[in-house]
Amino acid sequence: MSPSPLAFDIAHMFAGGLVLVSFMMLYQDRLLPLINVLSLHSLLLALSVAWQAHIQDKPDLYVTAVIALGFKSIVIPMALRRMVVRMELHREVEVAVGTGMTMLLGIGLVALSMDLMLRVTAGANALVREDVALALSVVLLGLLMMVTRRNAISQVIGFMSIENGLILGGAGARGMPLVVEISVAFSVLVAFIVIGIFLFRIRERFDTVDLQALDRFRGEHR
Amino acid sequence: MSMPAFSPIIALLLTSLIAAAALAFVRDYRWSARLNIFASLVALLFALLLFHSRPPADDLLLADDLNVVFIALNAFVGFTTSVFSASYIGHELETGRLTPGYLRFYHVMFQLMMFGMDLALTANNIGLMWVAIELATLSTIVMVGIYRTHEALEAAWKYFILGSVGIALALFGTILVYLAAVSAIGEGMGAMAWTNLLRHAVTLDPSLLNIAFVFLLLGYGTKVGLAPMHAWLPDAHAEGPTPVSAVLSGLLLNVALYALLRFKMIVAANPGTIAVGPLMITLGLGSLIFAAFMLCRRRDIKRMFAYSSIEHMGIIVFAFGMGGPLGNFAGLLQMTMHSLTKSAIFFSVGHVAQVKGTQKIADIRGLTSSHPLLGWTLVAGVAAIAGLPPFGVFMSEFLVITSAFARAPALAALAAFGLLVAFGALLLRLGSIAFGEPAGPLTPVRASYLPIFAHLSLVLVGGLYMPGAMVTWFQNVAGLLK
Amino acid sequence: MPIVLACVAGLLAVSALSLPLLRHRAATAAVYSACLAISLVLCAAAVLSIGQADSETVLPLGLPWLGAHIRLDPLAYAFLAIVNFGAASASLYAIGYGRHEAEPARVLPFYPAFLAAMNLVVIADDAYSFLFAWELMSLASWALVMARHHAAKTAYAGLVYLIMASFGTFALLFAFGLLAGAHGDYAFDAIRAHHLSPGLAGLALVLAVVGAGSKAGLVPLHVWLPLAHPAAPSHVSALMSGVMTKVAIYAFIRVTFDLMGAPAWWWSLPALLLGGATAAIGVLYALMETDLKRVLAYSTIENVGIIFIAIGLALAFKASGLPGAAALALTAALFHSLNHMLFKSTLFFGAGSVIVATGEQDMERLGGLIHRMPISSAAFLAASMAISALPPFNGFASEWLIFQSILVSPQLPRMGLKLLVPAVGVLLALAAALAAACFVRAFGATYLGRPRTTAAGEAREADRWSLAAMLTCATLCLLTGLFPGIVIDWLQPAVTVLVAGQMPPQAAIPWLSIVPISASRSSYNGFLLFAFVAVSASFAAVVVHRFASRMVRKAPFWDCGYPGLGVVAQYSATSLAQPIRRVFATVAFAAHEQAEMPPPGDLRPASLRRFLRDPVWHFMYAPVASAVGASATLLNHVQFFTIRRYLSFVFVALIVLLVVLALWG
Amino acid sequence: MGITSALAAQFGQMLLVLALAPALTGLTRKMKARLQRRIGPPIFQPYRDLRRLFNKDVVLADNSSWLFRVAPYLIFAATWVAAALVPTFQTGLLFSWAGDLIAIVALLGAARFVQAVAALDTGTSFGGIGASREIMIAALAEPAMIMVVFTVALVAGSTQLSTIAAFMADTGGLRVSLAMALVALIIVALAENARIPVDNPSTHLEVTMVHEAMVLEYSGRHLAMIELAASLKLLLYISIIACIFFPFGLITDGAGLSAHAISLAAYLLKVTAASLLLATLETVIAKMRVFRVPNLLGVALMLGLLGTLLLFVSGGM
Repeated sequence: MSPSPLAFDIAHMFAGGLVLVSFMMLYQDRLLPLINVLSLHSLLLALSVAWQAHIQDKPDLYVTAVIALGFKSIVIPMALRRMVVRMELHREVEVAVGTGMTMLLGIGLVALSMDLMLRVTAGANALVREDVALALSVVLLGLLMMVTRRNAISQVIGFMSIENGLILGGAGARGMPLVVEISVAFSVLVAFIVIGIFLFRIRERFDTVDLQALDRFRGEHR
Repeated sequence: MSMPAFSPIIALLLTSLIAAAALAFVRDYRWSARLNIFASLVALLFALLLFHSRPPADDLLLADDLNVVFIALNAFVGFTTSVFSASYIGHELETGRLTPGYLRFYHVMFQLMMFGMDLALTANNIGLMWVAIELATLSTIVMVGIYRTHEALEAAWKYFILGSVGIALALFGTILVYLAAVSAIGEGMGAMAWTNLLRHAVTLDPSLLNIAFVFLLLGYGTKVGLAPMHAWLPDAHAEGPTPVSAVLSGLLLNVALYALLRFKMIVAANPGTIAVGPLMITLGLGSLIFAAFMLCRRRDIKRMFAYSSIEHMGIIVFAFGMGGPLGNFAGLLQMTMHSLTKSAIFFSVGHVAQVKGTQKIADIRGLTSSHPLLGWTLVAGVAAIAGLPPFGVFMSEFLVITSAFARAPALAALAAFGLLVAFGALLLRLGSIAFGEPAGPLTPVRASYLPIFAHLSLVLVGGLYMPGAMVTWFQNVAGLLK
Repeated sequence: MPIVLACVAGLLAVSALSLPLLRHRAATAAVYSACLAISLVLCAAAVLSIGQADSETVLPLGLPWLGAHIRLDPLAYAFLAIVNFGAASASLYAIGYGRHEAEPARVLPFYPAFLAAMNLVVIADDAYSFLFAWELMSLASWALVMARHHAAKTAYAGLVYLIMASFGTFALLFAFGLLAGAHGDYAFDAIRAHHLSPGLAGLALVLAVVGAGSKAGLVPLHVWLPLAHPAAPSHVSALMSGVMTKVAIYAFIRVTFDLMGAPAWWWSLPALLLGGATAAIGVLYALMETDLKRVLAYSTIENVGIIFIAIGLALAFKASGLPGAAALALTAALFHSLNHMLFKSTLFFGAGSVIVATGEQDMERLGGLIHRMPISSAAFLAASMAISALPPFNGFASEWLIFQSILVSPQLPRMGLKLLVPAVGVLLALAAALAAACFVRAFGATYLGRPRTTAAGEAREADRWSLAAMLTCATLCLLTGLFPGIVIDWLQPAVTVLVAGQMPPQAAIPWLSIVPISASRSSYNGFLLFAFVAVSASFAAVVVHRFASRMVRKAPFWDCGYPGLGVVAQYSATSLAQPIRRVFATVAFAAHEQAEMPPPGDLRPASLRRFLRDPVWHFMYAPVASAVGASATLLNHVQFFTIRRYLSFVFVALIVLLVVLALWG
Repeated sequence: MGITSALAAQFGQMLLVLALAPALTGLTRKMKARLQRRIGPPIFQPYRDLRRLFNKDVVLADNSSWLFRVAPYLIFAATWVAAALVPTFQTGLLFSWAGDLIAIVALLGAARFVQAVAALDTGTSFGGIGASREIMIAALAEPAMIMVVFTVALVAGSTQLSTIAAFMADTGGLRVSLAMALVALIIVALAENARIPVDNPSTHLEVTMVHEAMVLEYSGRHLAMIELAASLKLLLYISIIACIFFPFGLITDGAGLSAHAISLAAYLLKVTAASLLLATLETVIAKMRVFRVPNLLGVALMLGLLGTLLLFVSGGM
C-alpha cells in the first residue's frame, strides 16, 4: 500500500519541520528560549507520530504521540525551566563552539545523512526513506548539540532531540513493533536524567571534571 | 507469549525477577545476601539445564549453541559474585559506606541486572534485546552511584550519559535493521527475530545494513567499552562497589559483545555489505593499544584493572574481527577466560581495598608479606590475565596471535606489541603491590576465597586441559559465527 | 620415556605438595632432597639412554586438537643430562644453603616447578607445549627472583626480566608461526615437513635468534640477565646461569638444526657475529663490575657468546657440506654448554657461601676468605681456572675444540666466511684471555689479601652439603678436563642426528687423548699434561726440600717502610681492573675517571670517581623506554577529559564511519 | 724403534732445557753488559744465584696462604712441561702429541694465572700493581699469540709443533704472512718474558714494575723456582721461534748419534744467536710507558690477524 501523495507531503512536512527546529536549537545560545524550542520540537514530533499512526492506522502509535506531547513538550520543559530559574542559569551564554560553525557542521551532517539514505534503493518506499533520512539528521544534529554545549541542561535537551529523532524513525518504520515500549523506556531514561540533575545538583559539573577532586579522591594524578 | 509447560529460559528469567521482587522486602541484610546467593544458584542450575534440554525458539526467546555458552558463564559468574558480595557488603556496612536501606536497593538491583542480562542473552528479538540491555545498564548505573560520594555520582553520570547516547545509537541501528528486514520478511515481530533475520540475511537491504551496523557497532561498542567510547568504563569500575565492577567486567561487557556478534553474523551473511571484519579489527586493535598505554600511568588499582578489561575486550573484538573458525574460537575462549579471571581479580582486589582502606596503588605494598594468601591469589590472577602459563589466557592469546599471524602478520605484530606494553604496565604495578615492604594496615582479612579459587582453578584447568566436548561445542559456535 | 614423564610429574607434585607444609621447618630439606633424587634419576636416565632410538608420545593436554607432543631424541637427552645434573647439584647445595633463606616459603614452591618447566622445554615436541613450558620457566624463575623482594633492586630486576622474557616468547612464537606456515599446525613434525622461502627463512632465523638469544643473554638482548641472576638466591642463580641459558641454547639448536631444515651458509652469520660480540663484551662488562654475583652473571653472557660462536661454525660447516667439521664444532658447543654448567654452578655456589658467611656480595668489602673458607675457596679457584680455559680443566678442552674447528675454516667455500671466522677467532681468544683476567680479579679480590670488613674477617666455612655440591662440581670440572674423550663420544649420537656427521671415536685413541680430526693434525691429552705437571711439581718440591733448604720464617709483608697500612690500602677489585678499564673500556663504555685533589691545607679527602656508560642500555633500551613512557603520559590526559569531550569522541567516530560508508558506497 | 730411546730423547730434552735455561739468561745479561761497555757478571752467574737462593730460608708474609707456597712449584712445573713439548733439536718426541701449540700457550697462561693469583695473596700494593698490569698485558698478548698460531697452523695444516716444524723444513719457503707472524711472535715473546720494551727484568722502580712486582714477596727457594721458570720460559719462546721459522738441523726420531750432535749444535747456535739479538734489542730501545704497551701488542695482534687473512687472499688454500 503506497500512501497518497498528500499523506506523503504532510509526513514529509512534519519530518522536515523537525529538522528545521533542530537547527533552531543549534543557534539558541540562551537556555530559556532553547527550552521553548525543545517543546516545539516535541510538539512537532507528536504531530508527525500522530500522522504516522493515522496513515499506517496503527492506533498504538497515538500513545507515543500523547507521551511526546504531554511528557516531553510540557512536563519536562516546565521542569527544566524551574531548574534554570532556580540555578540562576538563565543569563548565561554557553556554547562551546561558535554558532556559525555549528550551523555549518549541522548542514554538513544533514547532507551526509541524505547522501547515505538516498542510496538506499530499498523496497522500503520513498516515504520511509525520506522519513528515516530526516530522522537520521535529527539524531546527528542532536548529538552535535550535545557535543557543542557546555551546560548540563542543554545537553539534556540535545539528548531529548536525539530521542525525538529516534521516535520519528521508529514511527516512520512501517509496522515496527515495540515503538511504544521504546518511547516509554526512553521517557523513563530522560526522567532519570532530569531527576538526576534535580537531586544531585549536577549543574555543569558533569561537564567539567575538576581535577582537585581527581587528585584528592581517585588517586589519579595528572 | 504461549510457552510449553516448562522452559528453563522462562524459569531462569522468572527466578531473577521473583528474587528481585522478594529482596525488596527483606530487611536484614544477612538474609537478603543469602537469598541473593540462593537465587543466583537456582539461576545457575536452570542455566546448566539449558545444556540438557533446550526449548524451541519462539519469536521472543531463543536458546542456541551460541548464547547458551554466554548464559552459563553469566549465571556462574553471577552466582560466585553473589557469594563474594555476601562477604563484601558486611564490611561495607561496618565501615558505614552503605546503609541497610541502600543495601536492600543494591540487592534488588543486582537481581534486576541479572534479569536484564539473561533477557538480553535469551532474547530472539532485537528490540527486546535492546530493552533488556538498557535495563541492565540502568541497574548497573544506579549500583555504580550507590556510594553517593562525589566521585561515585560523577562516575555514574559519565556512565549514564555515555551509556544513554550509546543506547540511542544502538536503537537507531536496530530500527535500521528492522527497515532493512521489513521488505524481505514483512512487517511485525517476525522482522525483528534473530532466527528470521539470519535466515533471510541474504535478501536484506545491504546499504541499510551497513548504516545499521555502524550505529550498532558504536552503540553496543560503547557498552563493550571499546575506545574511543570507553570513557565511562574505568570510572564506573573504580567507583562502584567491587561486586559490580566484577560483574561489569565479567558479564555486562560480554552481553554487549554478544549483541555485536549477533549483528555481525547477519551483516557478514549478506554479500552486499561492507566487510565488518576490518571495522572490528580497527576498533579492537585501537582499544588494545590505547588501553595498554593507559595502563602505564594508573594509580588506582581498580581503574587499572578496568583498563585491562578494555585491553582484553580489544583483543576479543580483534579476534572476532579476524574471524575464521580459529579466530572465533580464540575469541570465545579469550572471552570466557577473561570473564573468569577478571572477576576473580576484582574479588581479591575488593578485599585488598577493604583491608588497606584505599584503592591507591601507592598505598598498597607488600601484600604477599602482609596478607600472603590474598597477595598470592592476586599475583596468580595478574599472571593469568597477563597471559602467562599455566593459565587459560595463555592458550587463548596464543590462538589469537597465531591465527591472526597466519593471515595478517603485521596486525599480529601490532597486537603483540600492545600485549607486551600492557604486560609490562601490569607487572610494574604488581611488583609494588605484591612485593616489597608491607604498607598500610596489617589486620587479617576475612576474605571469601571460594569464588576466587573457583574461578582461578577453572582458568588453570582451561589452560592445561580442555574437555573434548567443550572444544567441539566451542568449535560449533565458532562455525556459527563464520 | 615413562621415567622422564614420571619424574617431571613428580617435580610438579613436589611443587604442589610443598604448599601445605611450608610452615614446617623440615620443608626445605624435604623439598630439596626430593628434587635432588628426581633430578639424579632423570640425569642418569638421560646419560644412559642417549644412544637409544627416539620415543614419542602425545598427551591429551595443552592445545585441543593438537595435544602435547613429547619427544625424546639424542639432543633432548643430551640437554636433559645437562639440565638435571645442574638441577641435582643445585638441590644438593640448597639442602644446606636453603637453611639460611629468610623466607623459604617464597622459594620452595617455585623451585621444583622451575626444574619441571626446564625439563618440559627440552622434551616438548610442538610449538604450543614448547612455548608453554618456556613461559612457565620464565614465570617460575621470576617468582624465584622475587623471593628476595625486600632488596631494592629486585622489583626492577624482575620487571625487566619478565618483560624481556615475554618479548623473547613473542619472537619465538612468530618464528614458529613462520615455520609452520599459514595453514600448518604447530607440531614439530609438521614444521619439519614445511619448507620456507629463503627470505622467510631469514626472518624466522632472526626471530629465533632474538627469541632464544634474549633468554640466553646474547648481546644486545642481555640487559635483564645481570639484573635477574644475581637477585635470585644463589642456587637459583646457579640454575639460571648454568642451566636456563642452556635451555635457551637448546631452543636455538633445535630450531636452526632441526626444524628449519637444510641451512644456507648465511644462517651462520648472526650466530657468529653476535656470538663473538657477546663473548668479548660480556667479559668486559664482568671486568667492570664489583658485585661478585654480577661478575658471574656477565661471565655467563661471555660463555653464551662462546657457545654461539661454536654453533655458528657448525651451521657454516653444515651448510658447506663439511659434516665432519660441523660435528666437531657442534660437539664443542654442546661440550662447552656442559662445562659452563659445571663451573658456573660451582662459582655461584661459592658466591652463595661467601654471601651466607659474610652477608656481603660486593668484592670491595670482602677479601682474605681463603683463610676462613679454605675448601670452598679451593673449589672456587678450580672453577675459575676452568672458566678461564686453562688446562687441565674442562673449559680448555672445549675451547680447544672450538679453536680446532676454527682452523678448519679454510675449507669453507665462501670467501666471506673464510675471512670472518678468524676474526671471530680473535674475539674468542680475547674473551678467553680477558676471562682469565676477570677471574684472577674475582678470586683475588674475594678470597685473597686481607679482609676488608670485619664481616669478611669473621666468615665461617660453608656447611657440608654446600661443600659437597661445590666439590662435586669442581671435581667434575677437572675430570671432564682430563678425559674429554668420554664426553665427546657420549655426545656423538646427538651430534650425528643434527649434522649427519661425527667426530672420530675417541675411545679408540691410545692414552685417552682426543683427536678432533686426525692425529697428524692436532691432538690433546689433558690427563698426560696434568700428570706431567703434577709429577714435575711434586718432584721439584721433593728435590728442593730434600737437598736444599726447607726452613720457613714468618714476617710481615714488605710495606716499603710504611708500617700499619690499613686494609683499604690493598689493591681493590676496581683498581685491579684499572689497566684493562683504561685500555678497553674507554672505548666500549666511555669509561673515564675524575680525580679530585683538595688543595693543601684543605682537610677533605681526595676522591677518585669512575664513570661507565652501558652502551647497549644507553643507545637501545633507554630511548624505547622513554618513548613508551612519553606516549603513555601523553595519552594519559584522556583520563581527565570532560564528558563533552568523550561525547565528541563518540560523535567523531560515528561521523568518520558514516563518511567511510558514504565514500565506500 | 724402542720406546726406551724415545723416552730417553724426551727426558733428555726436558733435562737439557732445564740445564740450559739459566745459561741463556746469563748469556743475555753478559752480552747486554758487553754492549753497554760493562764487564758484566759471568755467564754462569745465574746458576750461582739459584744455588744461593735454594739454600736460603723462605721468609713468608704472616697472612700468606697455602696458595702462596704452592704457586712457585706449579708455575715451574707448568712452564717446564710446556718447554718439554717444544722440539728443540729433535721433532716427533714421545709426548709431543699430548699437547699442541695451543696447549703450550694455555699452559703458560695457567702458569701466569697462578702467578698473578699468588701475587694477590699477601694483599700488598706491589702484588696488585704487578697482577693488574700482567693480566692487562696478557689479555692482549694471548690473542696475538693465538693469531700467530692460526697463521702457522693454517700454513702447515696442523697445530702440532713437530708437524709444523717438519712441514716448514720441507716446504718452508717465504711468505708474507709468515713474516708478519714472526714479527708478531717476537713482540709477544718480549711481552711474555717481561723484556724491554714491555718490562724491565732488572728494574725495581714501582712505576714500571710488572713481573718483578708480582714476585716481590717471594724469597729463597720459592724465588729460585720462579726465576728458573722465567728463564725456562725465555728459552721456550726462543725454541718455538727457532723450530717454527728456522727448522733447519732438526732431526726426527731415530737418527744416528752424529746427527744428534749436529742438531744439538745447531740448536745451541740458534739459541746463542737469539740471545745476542735480544741483548742488542734491549740495548738499543728504551722501556715503554705501561699504557703504551697495549699499542705495541695491538700491532702484534693486527699483524697476526693480517697474516691469517692474507693466507686466504694470497690463495694459500
